[in-house]
Amino acid sequence: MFYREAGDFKTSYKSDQETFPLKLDKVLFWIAMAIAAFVVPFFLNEYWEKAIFLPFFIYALAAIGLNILTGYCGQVSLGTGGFMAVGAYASFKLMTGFPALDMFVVIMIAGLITAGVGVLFGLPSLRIKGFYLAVATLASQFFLVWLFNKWEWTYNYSATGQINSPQRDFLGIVVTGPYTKPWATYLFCLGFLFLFAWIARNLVRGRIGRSWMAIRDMDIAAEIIGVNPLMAKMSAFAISSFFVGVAGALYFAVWLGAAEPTEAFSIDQSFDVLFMIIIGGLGSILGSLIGAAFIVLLPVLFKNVFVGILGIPTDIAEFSQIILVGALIVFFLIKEPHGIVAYWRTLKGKLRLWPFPY
Amino acid sequence: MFFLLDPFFYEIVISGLLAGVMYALVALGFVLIFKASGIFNFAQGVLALFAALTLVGFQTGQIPFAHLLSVFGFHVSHWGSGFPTIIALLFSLLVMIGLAWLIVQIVLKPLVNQEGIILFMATIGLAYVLEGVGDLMWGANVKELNVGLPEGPSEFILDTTDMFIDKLEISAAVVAIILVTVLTLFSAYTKMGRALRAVADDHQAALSVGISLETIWWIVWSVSGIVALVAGVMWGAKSGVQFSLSLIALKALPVLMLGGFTSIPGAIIGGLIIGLGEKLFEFYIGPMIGGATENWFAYMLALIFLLFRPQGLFGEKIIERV
Amino acid sequence: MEKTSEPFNGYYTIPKLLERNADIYSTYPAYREKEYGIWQTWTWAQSLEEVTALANGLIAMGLKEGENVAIVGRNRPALYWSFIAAQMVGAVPVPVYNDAVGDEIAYVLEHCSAKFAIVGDQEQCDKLLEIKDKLPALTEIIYLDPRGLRKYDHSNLHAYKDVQKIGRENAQSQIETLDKRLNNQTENTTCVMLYTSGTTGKPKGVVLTYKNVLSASKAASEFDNLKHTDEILAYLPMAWVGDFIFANGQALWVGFCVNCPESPETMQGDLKEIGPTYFFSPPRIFETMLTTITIRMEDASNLKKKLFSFFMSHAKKVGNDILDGKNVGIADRIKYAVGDFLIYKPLKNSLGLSRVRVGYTAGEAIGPEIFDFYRSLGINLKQLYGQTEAGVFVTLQPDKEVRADTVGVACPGVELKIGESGEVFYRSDSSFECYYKNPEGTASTKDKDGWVATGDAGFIEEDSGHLRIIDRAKDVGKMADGSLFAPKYVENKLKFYPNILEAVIFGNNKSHSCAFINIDLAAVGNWAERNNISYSSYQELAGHPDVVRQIQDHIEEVNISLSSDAMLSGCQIHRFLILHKELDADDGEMTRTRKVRRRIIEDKYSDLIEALYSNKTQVSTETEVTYEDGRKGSISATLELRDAEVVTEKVKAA
Amino acid sequence: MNEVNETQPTESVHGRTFGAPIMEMKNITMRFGGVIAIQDISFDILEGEIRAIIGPNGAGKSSMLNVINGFYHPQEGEIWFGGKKRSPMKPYQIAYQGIARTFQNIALFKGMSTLDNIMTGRFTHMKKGIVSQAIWKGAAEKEEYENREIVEKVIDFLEIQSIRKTEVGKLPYGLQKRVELGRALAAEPKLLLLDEPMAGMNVEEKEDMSRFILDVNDEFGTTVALIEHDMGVVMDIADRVVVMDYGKKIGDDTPENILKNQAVIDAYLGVAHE
Repeated sequence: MFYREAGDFKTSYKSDQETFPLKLDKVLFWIAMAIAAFVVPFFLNEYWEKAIFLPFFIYALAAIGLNILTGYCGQVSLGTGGFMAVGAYASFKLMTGFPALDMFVVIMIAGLITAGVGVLFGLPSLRIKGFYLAVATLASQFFLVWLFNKWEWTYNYSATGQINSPQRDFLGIVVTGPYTKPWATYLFCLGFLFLFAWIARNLVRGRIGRSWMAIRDMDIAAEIIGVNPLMAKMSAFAISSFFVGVAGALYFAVWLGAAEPTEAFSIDQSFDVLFMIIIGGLGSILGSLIGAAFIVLLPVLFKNVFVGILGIPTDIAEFSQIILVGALIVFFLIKEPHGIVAYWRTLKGKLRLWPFPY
Repeated sequence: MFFLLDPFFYEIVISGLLAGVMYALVALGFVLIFKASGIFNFAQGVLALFAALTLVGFQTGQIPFAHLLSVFGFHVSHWGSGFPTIIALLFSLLVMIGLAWLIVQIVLKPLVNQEGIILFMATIGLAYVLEGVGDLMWGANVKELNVGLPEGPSEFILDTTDMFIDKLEISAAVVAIILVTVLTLFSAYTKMGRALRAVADDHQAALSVGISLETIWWIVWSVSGIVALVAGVMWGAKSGVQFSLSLIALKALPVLMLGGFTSIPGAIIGGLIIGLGEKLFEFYIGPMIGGATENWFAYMLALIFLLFRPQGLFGEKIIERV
Repeated sequence: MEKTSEPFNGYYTIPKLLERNADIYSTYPAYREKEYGIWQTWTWAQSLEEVTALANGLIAMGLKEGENVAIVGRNRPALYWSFIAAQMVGAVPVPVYNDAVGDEIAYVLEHCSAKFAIVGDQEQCDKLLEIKDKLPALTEIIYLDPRGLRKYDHSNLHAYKDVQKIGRENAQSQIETLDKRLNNQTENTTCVMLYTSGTTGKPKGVVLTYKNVLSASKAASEFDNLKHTDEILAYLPMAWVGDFIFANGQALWVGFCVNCPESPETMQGDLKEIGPTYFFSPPRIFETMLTTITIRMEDASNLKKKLFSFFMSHAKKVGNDILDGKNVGIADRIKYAVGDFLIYKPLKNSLGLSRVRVGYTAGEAIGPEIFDFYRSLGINLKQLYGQTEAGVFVTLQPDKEVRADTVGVACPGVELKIGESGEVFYRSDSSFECYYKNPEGTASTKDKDGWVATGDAGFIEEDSGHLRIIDRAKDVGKMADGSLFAPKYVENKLKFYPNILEAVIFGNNKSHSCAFINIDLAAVGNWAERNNISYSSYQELAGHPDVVRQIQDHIEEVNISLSSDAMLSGCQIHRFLILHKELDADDGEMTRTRKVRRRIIEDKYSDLIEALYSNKTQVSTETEVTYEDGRKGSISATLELRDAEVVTEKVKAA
Repeated sequence: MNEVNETQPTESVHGRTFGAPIMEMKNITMRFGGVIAIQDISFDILEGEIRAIIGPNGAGKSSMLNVINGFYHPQEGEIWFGGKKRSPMKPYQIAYQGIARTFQNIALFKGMSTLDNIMTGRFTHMKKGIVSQAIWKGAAEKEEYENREIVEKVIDFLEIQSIRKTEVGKLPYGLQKRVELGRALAAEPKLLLLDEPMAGMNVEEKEDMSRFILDVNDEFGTTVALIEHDMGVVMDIADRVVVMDYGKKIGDDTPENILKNQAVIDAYLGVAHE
């Protein structure tokens, strides 16, 4: 209905393969980005920062990471929580070990370390497939969390076993520690999300992305056209873990400020991120964002409505929330196994064809 | 071979094997459903929790959703002193069968012919729902479960061999062994059992046996509900009924990897290997690396095993057809 | 621009215009073609380079001034360049219909004794090679798409790219030759030769000079204020005069961009992508589009259907008036704006017509319903009247004076005259020079004062000055009272009703006219099915009282519309019958192209005609039919003869 | 090996010119457990020819193709490619050597568009690393568009422009086969293996496919080895035919001569008509 495509023709492969091939989409996207970057920070308070935006950005980042592995490369992973822990602990060690290091660098290195660990735990994917692999990735989840519990060096021998994020800055702006400004952490995380979403988009639209999808759709055929399964799977594990590690570092250092492995990086984290990409849409960056928004915002909404407005006791609200999330997952899987993004595509398709039905 | 002389060694072996039987029992629930419907049922652990909660509820005469009712002004908690254990067990059994029917109707039927990963995710969603419903119905507090099984160290064994073995574990093992035997026989020798196995390979073939897919699913989900009930009872008796009971599912997963998702003997042997392995590892290696290795050892063991034998314990070598 | 006495400002040939465009519009797109997934684009400067390279190649290969170059293929930039390249070297391009069969091509190529042929692909190459024995003059064939031609004998066969390569290599040494040839040309040099398909006899080669082509292009471009940023989609046959004037004449004169679709099959999609601003199409395409719209909307959800019909009926009410800038109430305007957002714009967008500034339809009469449908959406669709001999434009409809039943006012520079018999004549700078090698033909069409006979009968409306075409001049007769009898005009009016497949009107030299009707079995059958009316044959359905009533309604509506026209009022249909069989080419009643053979029908059904001119209400008849397998049989029927209400002068006045 | 070379023809019955052997199979034996799939088979494929492998179901034809492109590693025998003895390799390494193939049961990437599927065929020709791709702007983008251009020519060649952006899972069977051929062609292979390219097609689709195979051979000089059941097609397009039965080679000749070969008539044609 809104699209006016006539006359919007492509004269180069560059314009034909753009992320937003439709003019209207492109314009809307940049308007949204401009609002997010230049308007929202002025109206931000701590509640919106800590309860909504930071978790959304960070989980979206993790979801994009997992989507690269699961949605694009077809390797199901239940180890996201563990990899987030690696990112978090790596950033903690870097922050305390090299206090002068800029936070951006800290987080990127933490991502790199996680990528390494990811490759290590991804190695079995060469021999193990499907559910076996999914279960095998749980090994990383349990092992890593155990490791950060038992290996005292990782938490600098603190008595509580907790890690706390000290004050560090990014280009002179404080982004971690107790004295951060909401706009600073907001923009810091938004920047990471934007950057990494862009990188993910670049990767999946090119040669390497196609090699992942080829492995996902038909590994035998992928091999005969020259895709080395080792390289494809390991690169997916590495890049996915890199994303997840960055998300884990931000999760601990910027959002929570303190963490303890058993709670903060439990298997529930792994499941939550997996839910995000399934509900949002496998093999779609937009789907990762939608899924993250859904899983992050739904509980907030519930809490506000059930406890805040209806005055239902907290525990009952919590149980109802669990039931509702579970039921919604089942509902979406039944109604649209390809995720909310599939609804979005259908809607867009209909709008483009409007008033015609096909 | 000095450790063979260590009396603790035997104690650990036995308690490891006994724990292994319990793992096998939970794993069996997975295998049954996977074989019959190709569904990797992540809700198996929550089913056990739900079953145990229900049993306790019946035993103690709790009113379901009492807490929820209080929101609307009805302050009730118990309607009496509860049922005798055997009746409570029976009722719980019926609840599990009813639940199985609901699951098949609401969740599985609409998802027929979907990919495995989708069904897997659906069972995770199901696990959430069951967990929430269980808590809402019976409350989230830790509950004691007593079904009259003997407890405490077995004096007989303590006296004769000097080993410290809990009677509860022995009885649990005995129950588990009986159940495993029954299920194996059921699956191998009854018409229904064969139909169940057929359906995993070919839905059409199962239909030609004359049983509808729906019925088959209901039966397997009921059976695994019963298995969950037993597992829940055993586990609950040992450490109380609480949320962590649902995590026994996570214990069964490495067993499945080791034994294969479709193999009943695999589940049994795998369970024993893992039970034994993790106890020994924890006892001998654990102290050196900080302990609490049970959380991950089973997974690492299964993982390393699979690297060398991707088809699992009893699987056949996979030849890829092009 | 500097004012000169000379009408074309010094750019009196197409090659000169190309040089001008390459100079002033150098970086603007000149040609686009959808190929390899994207719209490959050539600017005017690049186009000049390509054309020059080809021209040099042609010179090097021995093409001389005044020789003819046949061009066969679908619309592609490279083929449009070959027109200009041929003109550059002083040769005459002769485009040939690419779907023509061997014999037709053979005739044209033989008649114009083409020396070179530039073809699109293997298919056309094969056609030419097959008939090469009959074409002694043809020496070289140049092909564009090399696919499948690798193994052909290449002694007289050349790849387009290779010719350009030769041209580039020889560019330096041939500068003078090329310059000389360019400067030898005047505005009276032949620009192009277009063969008219001709309903009778062999095709005639219409010779158009630069003056003809450019004055037509200039006049029409100024008439509609075309700009160099306009876009057209070139998808109609290159051998057709319209495509030549639009994509060669006007494109060069104005400097707008010519877009070529990927293939005929993808034309609709390509149209949507390009969204041309200047669009031409015969009525057939508009009809097909409308049918597609209707069919697609049939499957839409109820809400959409309701919205669609609600706003379409509003558009029907006020759309045309808004487009014509007439007074429309504010409420209606708001409602139209809402409809525009919800329906009209999206609809136009998905048809690819949302950017059309000027749209034309011509070639045959367009159904008023169809015409109004597009206009009510806000598309500035207009009609023009023209022919090859006129360099297309005879009359055009000016903006805001658009009606379905006229063809507009004389194109600037064109004089009009109505002959005694009612035939339309015109005279202008753009009228053709002559028919190639056919002086008698030329003389019979164009008199010594330059008046060209169109062969069509028509009249100029007194109040508006618009021309209205009635019929082919030879088909127009007189009623007994001397008023005009235009059977085809009336028949076409009837045939716009979907229920009516064919109509034959009689009345020449009679006091009043009568009609035979053939119902459209598909449309009426569909109606019958919806209304649970069962029937076993055409005959039975045709005789159904409801069907007869519907047809009568249609005829009476036509009568009303005819009565509003003083000249045609006499043609109103007084009596009619629905034929008991479909007119059929197998029975000789129609030509293979489904044109009614009036004479044969008059003989064969004389009994029915007689009955129509009597007072009978029924008539029994028996007719011989030929079955598909060639067997003959006969069907007998009793037909109902109906009187239709006729509007007399008096009623009209009231 | 000399036997083969002595009888090596230089021109085909269809007027094609042959070069040196591009691939030579020497005494290949392949066993699965106790089952012998291929027994001591030798044949060669000459540069520029269209070579057909025929035989009844279960004759070992597909196994042969799998040996050629590295899915199976024969227990005995040597494989020579491009004049060199080939050491055991993974299939993806063989792809880099210039062998591409299609499958009997279409093996397309169902979740991807026609364009993306054929783009994957360019995999071996694209070199840019992960970092360069992550940045996209510059090198990776340029490489992408250069390869897109080649892929578009393949699309044009196979006349599948209209389905360029359609998800292949939604395409009809015949078109999927064509897309799969496109994917193999995009690799610009030296040797193209086709496993029953016309299986399940109607007459018209078969004609189209035959034309494409001939055009590929003609336009790009690609050597083609194909398995096909339809003898009519084989007669029309193949230069030489290997006939297999129960893992053994029972004939190797021009199509005309093969039809006259008694062993072939007994084993293959007899069986096929039952």
